[in-house]
Order: sequence, then C-alpha cells, then structure tokens
Amino acid sequence: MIGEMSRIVRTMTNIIFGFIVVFGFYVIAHGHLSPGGGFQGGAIVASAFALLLVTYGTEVIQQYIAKDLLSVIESTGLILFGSFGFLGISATYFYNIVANSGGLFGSPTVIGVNPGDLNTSGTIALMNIAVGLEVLAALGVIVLTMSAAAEIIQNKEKS
Amino acid sequence: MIGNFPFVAVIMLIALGMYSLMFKKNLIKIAIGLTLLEGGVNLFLITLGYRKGGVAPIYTMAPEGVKMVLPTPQALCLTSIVIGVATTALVLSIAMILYKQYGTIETDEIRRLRG
Amino acid sequence: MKKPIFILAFIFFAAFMFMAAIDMRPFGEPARSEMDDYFIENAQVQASSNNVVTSIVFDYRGFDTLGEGTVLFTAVIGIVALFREVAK
Amino acid sequence: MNGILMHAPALVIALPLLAAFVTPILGRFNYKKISWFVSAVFGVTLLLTLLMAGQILTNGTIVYVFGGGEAGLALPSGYTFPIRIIFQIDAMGIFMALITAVISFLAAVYSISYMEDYSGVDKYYTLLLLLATSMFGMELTGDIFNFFVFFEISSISSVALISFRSTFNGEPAEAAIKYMVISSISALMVLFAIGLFYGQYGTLNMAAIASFMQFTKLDKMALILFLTMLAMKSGAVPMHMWTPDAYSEAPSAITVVLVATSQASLYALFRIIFSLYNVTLNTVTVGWILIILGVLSMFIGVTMAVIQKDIKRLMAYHSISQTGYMLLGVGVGLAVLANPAALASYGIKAMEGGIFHIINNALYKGLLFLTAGALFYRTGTRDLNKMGGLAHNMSYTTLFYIIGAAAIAGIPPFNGFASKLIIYESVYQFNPLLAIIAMLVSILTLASFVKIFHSAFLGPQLEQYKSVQEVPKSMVFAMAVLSIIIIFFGLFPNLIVKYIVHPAVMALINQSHYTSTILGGM
Repeated sequence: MIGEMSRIVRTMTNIIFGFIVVFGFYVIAHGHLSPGGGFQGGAIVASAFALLLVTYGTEVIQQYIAKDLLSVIESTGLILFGSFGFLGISATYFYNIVANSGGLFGSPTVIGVNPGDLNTSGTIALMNIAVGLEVLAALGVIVLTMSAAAEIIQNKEKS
Repeated sequence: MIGNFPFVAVIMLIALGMYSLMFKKNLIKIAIGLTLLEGGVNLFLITLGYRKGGVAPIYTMAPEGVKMVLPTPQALCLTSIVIGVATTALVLSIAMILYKQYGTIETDEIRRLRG
Repeated sequence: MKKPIFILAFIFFAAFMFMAAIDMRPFGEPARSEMDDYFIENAQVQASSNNVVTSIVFDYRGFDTLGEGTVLFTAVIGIVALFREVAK
Repeated sequence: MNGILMHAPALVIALPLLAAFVTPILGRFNYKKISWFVSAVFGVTLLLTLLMAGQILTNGTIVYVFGGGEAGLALPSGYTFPIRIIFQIDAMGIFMALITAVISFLAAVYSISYMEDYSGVDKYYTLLLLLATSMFGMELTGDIFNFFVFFEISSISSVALISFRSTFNGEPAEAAIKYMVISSISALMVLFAIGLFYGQYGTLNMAAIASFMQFTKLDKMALILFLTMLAMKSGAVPMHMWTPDAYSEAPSAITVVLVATSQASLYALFRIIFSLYNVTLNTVTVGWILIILGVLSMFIGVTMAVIQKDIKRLMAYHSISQTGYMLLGVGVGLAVLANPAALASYGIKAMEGGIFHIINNALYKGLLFLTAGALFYRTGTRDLNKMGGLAHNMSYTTLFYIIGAAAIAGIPPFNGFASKLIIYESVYQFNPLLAIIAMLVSILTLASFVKIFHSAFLGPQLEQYKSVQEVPKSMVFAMAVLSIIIIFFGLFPNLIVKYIVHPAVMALINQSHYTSTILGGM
C-alpha cells in the first residue's frame, strides 16, 4: 500500500495488466457460451485494478483512475440492467424478448451439443455486459476507497 | 454415512466458522469466521446439485450423451458468493473505522462489543 | 460467566448440524429434479443460451440477479458513505 | 392504466430500485433537490401500493411471474411445478407492504429537514430507497431464495445506515458491526434452511414447498433454524442484544424504518410457519414457543426500558416489548390452529389482535421515534436528565408525543388500545395468566412514558433551551400524518379490522388457498 514496489514487480504488472483486462472482457462477453459471465469477468477486471494498487500505491493510481467515474459506470451498469428487464414489459418484467427474434444477439441457437455462436441468447448477453460493467466498477470503487482510507489511517498513526 | 461424507465436510466448515464467530475477539478473525460460514453454506448448495457422473451444464463442446448436474444450485451459489463479498467488504470497512476511532480491533477493549 | 453458556450453545449447534448432515439423502442422488431437468431441456430453446447456468442466472431467475447486483451496489454506497469524511 | 395495474408488483420494486441507482448520479448535479426527488418516488410507490391493495381486497391474490410469457401464468404449459420467480401477493403481504410504503414515505419526508446539515446526503437517500425496496421484496415475494436475497439487501443497507453517523464517534460503528454479524449469521442459516428444502423437494417456490411438505426430520430442523434466526432478526428476547444499540445509534428517521424492517422479518416468520408448515407441524408446541418468546420479550423489554436514561434506548426496549404482544397474539392463534372450535371462538380473534398490533406498533413507534428525533434535532442530546421544559418551546412536538405515548400505553381513544383490547379479550379465554401479564406490561409502559414526558417536556424552561424553536415543517408534517392515522385507527378500529386485518389473518390461516393459487386446484 505504501509507495511503489520494486522494478521487477512494476515491469511484470505492466505486461500482465492488459492481458488480465482483455481476459476479463472475454469472460464477460462469452458468458452465455462458456463458464463465466458478468460477475466473474467483472471480478477479473477488478483484480487488475487491485494489482495496480498493490504495485504502484494508492496515490499514484488515484491520479489515473477516477473514483467518481467508476461510480458513475457502476450506476449506469445497474440502470442498464434494470432497463433491459423492462424490454420485455409487453409480456412481463424480465421476459427475454430478444432471444430468437433475429436481431442483435437474437439468432436461435443449435439445439444440443454445439461449438457455440456468440450471436445468441438475447437479453442474457446484454445483461452480462451490463452486470460486467457494474461489477468491475463496484469492486474497483471498493478496493480504491478501502486502500485510500487505509493509507490515511496509517499515516495518521505515524504522525 | 460414508456416502454422506461431503455433507459432513460442509458441516465441519460451518462449525469452524461458528466457532471463530463465537470465541474469537478480534474483528478480523470474526470476518474470517463469517467467510468460513458462508463458504460452508455455498459448498452445501453445490453439494446438493451434484448428480453421479454428471458434467457441467454447458452445451458448448459438451461430451455427447452424458447427464448434466443440476444447474439451479450453481446459480444460487453465484448469487450467494456475490452477497458474501459485499458483506465481507462492509464488515472490514466498519472494522477500519473502529480502528481509526479506538486504535484497536479487539472487541473486549471496545466498550459495547464485550461478550 | 458467559463462556460456559457459549460452549454449550456451540456444542448444541454443532450436534444439530451434524444430525442434519447425516439425515440428508445420499450424496449425488437428487431426490427430485423436475425443475432442473426442465432448465436443462429448455434453456437452449427458450433462452437460446448454451450455458444453462447463465440462462438461469439472467433469464429464469433474472430478478434474483437484479437483487444480487443491488447488494453489491448497496455495499459500495455504504463503504463510500462510511469513509466520506476520512477520504477528504 | 390497466398495464400499470397489471405490472404494479414489478413496478413497486423496480421504481425505487431504479431511483436508487439514479440518485448518486443526480447528486452530482443538484445536491439539494435529491430529498424532494426521493420523497416523490416514495409517494408514487405508496400510490402503487394502494392501487394493488384495492385490487387485492376486491379480486383476491395477485400472481406475477417474472420473465414468464404472461404475468398470471405460474406454471409452464404442460408442467405441474413453477420454475420462475413468482410474486404472490395476498392480503397479508399487501398489509405489510402498506405499512412499509407509509413508513418509508414519511421517513423520507421527515429527513428533508432532519438530514439537511449532514454530508453525504445523496448516499443516505440511496440507502433509504434500497432499504425500502428490500422490505417490499421480502413482503411480496413467493419465492424463498428471492426472499433471502432481499433479506440480505435489507441487512446490508440497514447496517450502512446505522453506521452513517460514525464519522463523528465510534458508537454507531460498534452498533453497526454487531448488527452486521448477527444479521449475516441469520441470513446464512436461513440460506442453509433453504438448502434443506431444496435438497428434499427440488423447488424454491413457497407454495410448491408447502404442497410437498411432509414434516420430515429435516423439515423440523429447517423450522428450528427459521424460527431462531428470524426471531433474532426481529428482536425477540433471547436474541435481542443488538436492538437497543442499533435503534439508538441510527438517525431517527432510519430507526422508524428499522422498526418496519424487524416487522418484515416477523412477517416472514409468520409466513413460513403458517403458509409453509401450517397444521403439519405440532401447532401446540410451536404456538407455546411463540407465546413464551412473546411473554419474555414483553416483560424483559419493559423492565429494561424503565431504567434507561437515553430516550432512544428507552424506546428501543419498548419496541422489543411491543414485539412480544404480536408474538403473543399470533402464538395463541397458532396454538389452537388444529382445533377448529377454539380457533373460531377466540383463535382468529387473537391473531387479528396480533396482526393489527403490527400496523399499530409501526405507527405509534414511528411517531415516538420521530419525536425523539425532533428533540435530538433541537437539543443535540438524547440524555433525559439533560432535557427539561421543552413543552414551552416545542408545542407541536409535545402534542404528537402525547398522542404517541397514549397510543403505546393503550389509552382508549387511540389505536394501541384497540389492538391491545382484542389481544386481552381473546388471550384471556386461552389462558388468563397471559392476559394479566400483558396488562401489567401495559401499565409499566405507561409509567416509563410518563417518566419521559415529565423529564423532557415538563418543568421550568431551562436556560440553555431558551432559544429552541419548533422543528421545521417537513418534520411536523411527517409526525402530523402519523398522528392523524393513529387517531383514525383508534376511532374506527372495527372498520380497519374488518376490511384490512381480517383478510390478512384469513390469508395466513388458509394454507390450501395459498398453494392452489400457484399450483391450480389441488
């Protein structure tokens, strides 16, 4: 938490960070085909934030990642999620109206074992993305807030 | 009895969690106890969903003609894990606030949390 | 004073839970699985999703998931509110 | 219009929830107007609840299937078990939802002035919205896992609200962590009990579980877990240690909502006992357990209250003792549930008393906590010994306090008398000793509220409170509305019992109706 870590750690973080984020978004986007989904992918991306915090210390990271922006993303994700539920309000709340409709994410899937097609599953894919945004922002805010507060409390104790 | 061993293991986890909740005085240890308890309950849900010889309920590249395990407990467990993360984060934050106010996280040194 | 009561309560609790474990049905043989079989059969048709778990999480029990996201949101708001003076 | 009516069960959850997600963003643009926005949202929610109540009391239970092709279609075609999350709203559920809607609306209005000087008000209102939503969810749902999710939202948001004042001193954080640990344990054990049900019956719908219920050994264990954990969450006596701390450290408007939250847990307890188990369990034993819990709560709560010096702590102990009355009334009803003659002659009446007491308690307890908040707002202390002579300056607050105190002590023209009388009459036929204890507790209640009145309001005007004024308008408005409802309920108790409480009691008792609305004629 206090200050930067050694050069080895920083170099490795710089290399790995991008991969973790990409992998997280991959898990979010393929939630309806493979194990994973919005929550798991969001948690992976947030773990990249945690890695940055551990490596560079809170003060440096706060200049690059704005907590306010993250909390706006979080609210937006949840609002999107709630609104996707309203898409199917002609039947009921949370009715999956996009599935099998032919539009984006709307093509019907092959019944039985198949290699998987990204363009299926209707609102499930949309909701996965919304939840993914929410979770990555929420966990990011939690990690950032707690580490910033921990640093302040620690500093107070020293002085 | 031996067939029920997974359930017994779950109960052991829950009992361990309960033990640290009841007898430990340190707030961090109490948080660990909560996590253990929660892990035990989640494991219990997953155990309920297992079907002998079943595979994960995902059709992408699944082996042909094999039974799948019950999917509902996995969905419930996912929900309960996220709830657990939220709970743990809040407990730790309050512990930090208490540390800031009193300079300790031992419950018997904080006035109202004795016993 | 309080410790003996706690120990008794703990022993009682542990014994109670062990009884529950021993009484459970055998591991790996669900007693009734109509609901889950329905999900496994119909997830690809109704929700057109290969991943049955995801189809439950976001379609059949989507409302639970909204609650789940809300829990996380609540915790974040709570933590930010807790540290609102500390962080300043 | 018809569409709104049809989707009202979803809207009543979705509207405050979406408002809660929007509030933090709005707070960036216009920090001052948030309180009005939130109050408006609660007003709309209250209207929706009233609409639903009208529909339910005329047409019967509403069923709403989330994600189904049609709102009322509980079972997939050709199958005999429900698979989706179902809201099943009967008279009892809507009764509780009405309480929640009224109380949370008034709490929001009260907070407009009360929370003005605090920082982080946008977060406060977000959490209030979430807490209210979670209560609606707990009360309306017909799916047991969905109940668990809302149960957790309610405990996390109330913890965050209890610790809201912890930036100034450590006590709110202590109360909050105590409450958090207690409610996490209870939620996890509830989840374990849900797992026990799922493992046996393979379903999560409450009506379906009720129809499969065989009362095996595991069902008994699940019942024990539900009973202890939900009683703990509603603050009944052997597990009441969190209540005084949490109630007294939370901001006053929140304490009012917390009272409603603990009653939502109580509702869940009644729902599980009556709708899930009903006569399959040994009603006499469980009924007596509830009665004993109730009597203990009544007695210990009131005796602890008499010696308190902190006004909110005193009232918190009283809310434990009032919970006892509800448990007593419903417990007597449960004890004679398997005995149709006794049920008809006094069992239903006792339950009417207990259920009627829930709404009465929410109203007058709410009013009393709001007056305590008003005193705190003007004097800055909760210590009774430091107050005095406030009747000179705060005439409205004094009036409202008298109404609330008279209602809680069971003095005739107010609502507390109405429900307590029903409880006394019916419990006397069941067991005279219990009725006598209940009356004794009532007298002690009166004594301790006279003590508050004496030390806070009467006496000469104190030097340091010379310049104290009446509280702002929004606070007066909230307290006035509650007082008017209290007086109305006190003047026309028969009307309320006949049209609202009696249907609620019948909805609890009649289990076959509960299951057949979902599963079709059985």
